Amino acid sequence: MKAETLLLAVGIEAGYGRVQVLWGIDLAVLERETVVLLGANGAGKTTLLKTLLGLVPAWRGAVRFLGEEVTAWRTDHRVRRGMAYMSETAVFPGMTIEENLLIGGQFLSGSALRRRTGELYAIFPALGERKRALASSLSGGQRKMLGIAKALAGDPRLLVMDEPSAGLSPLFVKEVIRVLEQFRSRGLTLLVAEQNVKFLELADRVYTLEGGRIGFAGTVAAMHENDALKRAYFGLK
Amino acid sequence: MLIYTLLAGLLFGLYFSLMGLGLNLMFGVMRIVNLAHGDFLMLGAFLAFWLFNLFALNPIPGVAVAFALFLLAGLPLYYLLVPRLLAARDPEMLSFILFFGFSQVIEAVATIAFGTSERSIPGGSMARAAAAVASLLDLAYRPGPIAFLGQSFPVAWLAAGIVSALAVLLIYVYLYRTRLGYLTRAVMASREEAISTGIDVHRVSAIAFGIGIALAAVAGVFVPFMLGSITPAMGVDVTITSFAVIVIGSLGNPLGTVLGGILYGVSYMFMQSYYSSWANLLPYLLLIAVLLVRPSGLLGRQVRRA
Amino acid sequence: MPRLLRHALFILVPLIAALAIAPAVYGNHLLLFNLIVFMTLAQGINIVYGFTGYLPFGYVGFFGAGAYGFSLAVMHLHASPFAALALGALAALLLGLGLTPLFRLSGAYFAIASLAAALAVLQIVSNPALEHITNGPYGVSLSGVFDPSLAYAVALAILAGTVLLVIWLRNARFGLALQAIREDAISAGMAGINVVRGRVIAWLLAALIAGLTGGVYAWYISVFYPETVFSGEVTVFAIVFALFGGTATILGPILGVAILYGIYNAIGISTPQYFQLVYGLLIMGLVLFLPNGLVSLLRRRGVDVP
Amino acid sequence: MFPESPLLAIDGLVKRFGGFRALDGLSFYLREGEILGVVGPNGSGKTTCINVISGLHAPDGGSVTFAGRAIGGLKSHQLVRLGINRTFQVPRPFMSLTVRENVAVAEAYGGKPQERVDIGALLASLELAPLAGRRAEELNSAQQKMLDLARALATSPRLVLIDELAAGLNPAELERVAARLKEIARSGVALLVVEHLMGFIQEITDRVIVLNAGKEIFEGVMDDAIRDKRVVEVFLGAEDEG
Amino acid sequence: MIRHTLLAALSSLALVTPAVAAEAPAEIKLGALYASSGRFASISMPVHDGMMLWLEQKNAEGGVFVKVFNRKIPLKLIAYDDQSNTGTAATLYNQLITQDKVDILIADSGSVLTSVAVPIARDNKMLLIDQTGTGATFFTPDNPYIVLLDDPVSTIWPKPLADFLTQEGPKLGIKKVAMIYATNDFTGTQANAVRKFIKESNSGVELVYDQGVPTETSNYTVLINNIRATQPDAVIELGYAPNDIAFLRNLADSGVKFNFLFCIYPGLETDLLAKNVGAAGLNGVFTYVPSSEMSYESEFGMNLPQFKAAWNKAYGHGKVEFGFNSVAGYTTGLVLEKALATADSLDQLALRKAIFDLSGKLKTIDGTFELNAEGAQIGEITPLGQLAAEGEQIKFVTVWPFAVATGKPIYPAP
Repeated sequence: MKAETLLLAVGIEAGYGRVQVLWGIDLAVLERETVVLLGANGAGKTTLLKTLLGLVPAWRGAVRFLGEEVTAWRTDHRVRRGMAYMSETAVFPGMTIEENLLIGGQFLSGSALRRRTGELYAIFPALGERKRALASSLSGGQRKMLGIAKALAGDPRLLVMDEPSAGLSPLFVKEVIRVLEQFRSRGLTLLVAEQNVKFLELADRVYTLEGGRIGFAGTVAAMHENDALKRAYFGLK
Repeated sequence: MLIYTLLAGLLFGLYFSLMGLGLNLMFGVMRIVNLAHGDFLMLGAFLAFWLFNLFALNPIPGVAVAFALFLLAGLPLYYLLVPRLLAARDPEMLSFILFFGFSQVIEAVATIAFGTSERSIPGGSMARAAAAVASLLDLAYRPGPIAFLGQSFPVAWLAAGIVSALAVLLIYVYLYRTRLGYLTRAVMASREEAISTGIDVHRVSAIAFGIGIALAAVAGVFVPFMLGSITPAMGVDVTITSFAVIVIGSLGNPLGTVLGGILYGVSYMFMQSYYSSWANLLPYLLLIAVLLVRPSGLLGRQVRRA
Repeated sequence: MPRLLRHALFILVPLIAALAIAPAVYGNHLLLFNLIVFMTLAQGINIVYGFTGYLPFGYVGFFGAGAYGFSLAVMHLHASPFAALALGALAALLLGLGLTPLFRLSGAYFAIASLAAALAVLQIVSNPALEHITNGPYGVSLSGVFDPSLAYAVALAILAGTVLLVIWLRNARFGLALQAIREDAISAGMAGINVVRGRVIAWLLAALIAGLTGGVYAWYISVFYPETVFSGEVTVFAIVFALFGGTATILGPILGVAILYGIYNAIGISTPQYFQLVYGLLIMGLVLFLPNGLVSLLRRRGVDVP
Repeated sequence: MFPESPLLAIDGLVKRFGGFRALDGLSFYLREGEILGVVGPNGSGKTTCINVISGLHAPDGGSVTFAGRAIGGLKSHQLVRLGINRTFQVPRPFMSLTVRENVAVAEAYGGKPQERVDIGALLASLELAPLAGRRAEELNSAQQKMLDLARALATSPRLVLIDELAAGLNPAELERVAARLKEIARSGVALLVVEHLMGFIQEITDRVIVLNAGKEIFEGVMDDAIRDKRVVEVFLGAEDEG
Repeated sequence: MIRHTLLAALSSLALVTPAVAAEAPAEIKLGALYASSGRFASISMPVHDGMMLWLEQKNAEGGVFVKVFNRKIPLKLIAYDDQSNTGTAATLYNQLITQDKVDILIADSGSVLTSVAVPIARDNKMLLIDQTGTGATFFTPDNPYIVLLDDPVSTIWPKPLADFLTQEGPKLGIKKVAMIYATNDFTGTQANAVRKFIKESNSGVELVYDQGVPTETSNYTVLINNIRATQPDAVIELGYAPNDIAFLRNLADSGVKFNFLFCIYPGLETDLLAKNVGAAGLNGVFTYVPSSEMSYESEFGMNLPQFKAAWNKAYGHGKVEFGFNSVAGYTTGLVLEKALATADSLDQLALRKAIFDLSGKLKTIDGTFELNAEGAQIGEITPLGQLAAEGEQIKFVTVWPFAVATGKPIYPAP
């Protein structure tokens, strides 16, 4: 079975104001695949993800999703089509757990949304127990879990995540990876931007981002052979 | 006198809440300051006036018409003005100027269309509506002031109070019990995160904008009964009062408006009773005091400081 | 030639010379006087908003304080106009000092609070309880010191001083420090700038300018009501003029007043019935299409505007 | 534990945000001309520590002593004049001012009257000279970081707190920055460097401290830190670094 | 100035040789301000339109007769809109004087918009034709450049009211009087006058409630309740039209009844008030009897029915109210017309003299025109009347002074 290309970005250039951040990025995510985008702070990970989602306009290049050119689409249209995005903040702190999920699943019909939140509460029992609690009352790790649940509430085809490990203790990083593994095994397609190399455990393929350009693209094993990891991540030595 | 003043403050305070409610919703969702708020209220008042004079439509059903019409008018208006404003460097400040200009335009157009004389709707119309409602509910009521906790108040106050309370309740239900309301609150909480989540922020904001001016129009329907008469120039005073109300409550938190309105109403009525010539000074002092002690208003959550 | 001297020579000198000659050429001296008043006030706004980022929507409070300070000194102390002017400036400075706690607020909160403060001062000044001091709502009549030609000259001197101050700010390190505060107060602290002191000084300078202008306005006009010198439109005009030209520049507010005030008067005289409409539309157009002012048009073409 | 009269001495520092103790009895010291690395997982209190020392937050407990003087609770501009400065993780230049103006205003207000800084030379040393006339908002983030550093150095500091300067730089740039920082330290300025890039830290520091949950859990050289059991435990994310 | 001197010179020649009349100007330029928007629009527009009515009528007849030139000369009105803004108004007054070089300067209505014109006119040695700016401070012995044409100066305005209360009141059982007034020049001065008149009368009448409220006050319900608590025999409410509308509506809505209630605008703007308050709400209210209701023996210009008919023909659209203010504006025209017909020169002081000469002699639709030495109006006083509603019709019954009374006061009011 040949996997379908879910997301394809070609020759992306983008930036803020007059400052260019991305310089000709090519990137593909196949169906049911987990792709990790590895790079240091400031390498342009967030900008790339935001460009893919339409939060930052692409100066040049094209983004295709599910066979359609979406470069000029608004973010909400892309999300409605099946792209979900988990930002670093991930949740609305002033709103309850349940409300966060309802917002995440805004494009589902009432019954589908109820079914979906039910499923998510089953997967995240800690959230199910405190539906009415404000997200701001959750610990950092739980908040990330809620972020994941919120992003998945709309039953997306592709989940794009910006540094799920940010601000988490190693124990919770492990937990996040475990949860993602679980969704991955159910067929979710993932694109994760990370600094934390632990996430390589999840990866089918890796891209490294260095100064707004793709440094390496390939499997984890190939990357280790290639020394790309050290170049991208450790800087010196 | 004390009890009467207190009760009057409470009842009128509810109406003040309605005055500020839409303005606060707009600020909460868009972080823009609608200095034309009072002018929308004035337009709502004129609408009620014409409905009454041309179609003999009682102000109470007029509330629904005003709400619907202004909601519909608000949507295109949003797309005309706000997205461009939000793209500027300092939208919060520039909104002051933009909507000041807009208020001038509205007042000018209203003046050309309606002239400058005071207008109002006969006070009896409200009493008749109340009598009709009372007979539906099998209550004994004959047109005239209504007795309330041993004090007698104009029936319009009660009507305005009830409509205000209903409006607040509906806004609460909208924000906390409907999907669109969740999305609206999401935008209020963080515009950035809302966009990232895939919320059509402009659609949500446009609806909030529409509701904001529709609420102003609803408050406008009661102007002839609560504020005497309607003139095209009345907007400025109303805008300033609304600001005092929502800042005292909490800027950006629509439900804080209720607290602000009642506090404003009660303190205003007390000033009127005991130091009447100073009555207009108090709101400003109250506003400044509240801002200095709790910059985010009495019900505000996060503290904003430079 | 140092920049400061160049600016003084090529901006200040021609401006003052033109306005000094103008009365001989053009008979409507009050229009010219108002032009000077608004140029001065727009520069005052420029100092607070352009250089520190705070938009005082109640700027007229200082103007009114200056006007009343002047008038009270004349009425009660029988002061000479110059002494009265100093007292007017002092009144504005004291008000400014009293309002410094408002700097704890930011954005819309500051703008609204400063507006409330100005309105509060108006309410106090115009209260009949203070009739024996301020003459309350009955207004002020200063026919004894009436001397429009001298007042015109003094207003021109105040404008010259103000423009010189802005030229200095534009070229001296203190102006740079204020802009640094506006851009990022935290970084400004890390640049060794005393943020609180910087803001307060700019605020007091702006208050002083408005106070002097208010004083000389009272002198020139000599008969006025409280609403005249506390009119919110004074603030709006000054802000709109400054924004229209472009803030944080020397030339922007001058151009803004010269052009917009010119247009306003032309409309006011030619098609007065549409004045308010055109005035409102112009303001809206400014915010939507030229939020950074005229000078941004030149800047975009790479011209460095002083 | 503390040496004789260190430049900076932190003792039992506490900083609370609501119920959360971002710093929970932190103690360490820094000598003149020393480069101290501060590492730790996200949320361990590194940036809070810098914010407290640089006067952005007032401490809730403990003491901060700089050159023998208690400085807890002083305002930023006062600390700058005493000789403390910093960079920001997300650079915060004055966006609408030019590069030169950014540095000049810091030199004018934060500098010492008796030792004027040569702004041209400073900009040149941080590779900003060709950009001197540009507005800061036109710079890319690496350049803005250098501008942040230039702004700090323009005040002739004795101590600079550096919050993630290296992130986002390419290897060649990193090497130049490392060399530049060492040079600065050699001139007698103490540097406190918070950094995620372990290689970079190892390259430039004499000594590191490791933070976890607002407390110091290790002090020593980087090579030992990597072998320390407790460090490895809290720092699992770094275990693969090899 | 040169122009005026020249005119004066010319006009003195005219006395000698009527042939010079050929050199008469093509038109007489009148400069006026009005407020089409803002706070004072509803007072200003009727006055302005009333004057316009006169002007158009005269021009239709070929102009006004000017004695100096011994012929009719068309009128040209240059009118600017100050939008109720005093700053704008000041500039525009100057514009009229210095740029348009008008022959006659007419102030906008109301004290606030008139106030800024006072020093400007004086400075430019232009006679300010003050229509309804009744502020007492305008009229000082050292300023000859102002005359008030159409309303009594505010310090004497409430005299009939005070006289009635202090002379007739005790007989009717009125002892305790409550007064509430809006704190602005117009009503504040009247309140001060009432207070002074009552105090000086030694009639046993006392003020049991005497409070000012901000002019922006739009709801009086609580105040009405407080006034009622003092159990007054008579209540005086002084405010602008919006204040009176709010007060009367609140009174009706509260179901409170005062035995004697005086308000200003039910008399001055009866139609406007009736529209807003309803005829029943005005029944029994005491008020000033304005010129628009008095049917004065008009010896010059239209009489009241004629004027009302002309008004309805010209302004039937209802955007501007017929009433006291419209009569005031028309009266401005009449006084000017008469003055031009008698003035020996178009010089400003000559014009002033001509107007002063009319004092006590000119009887118009607005009553007897009479000035004091400072140019303040003291003739066109407004008697005290009581309104009687018969269905939708509202009738005035003048009750004081007796000389002009048409009926007896009904106390307690129905």
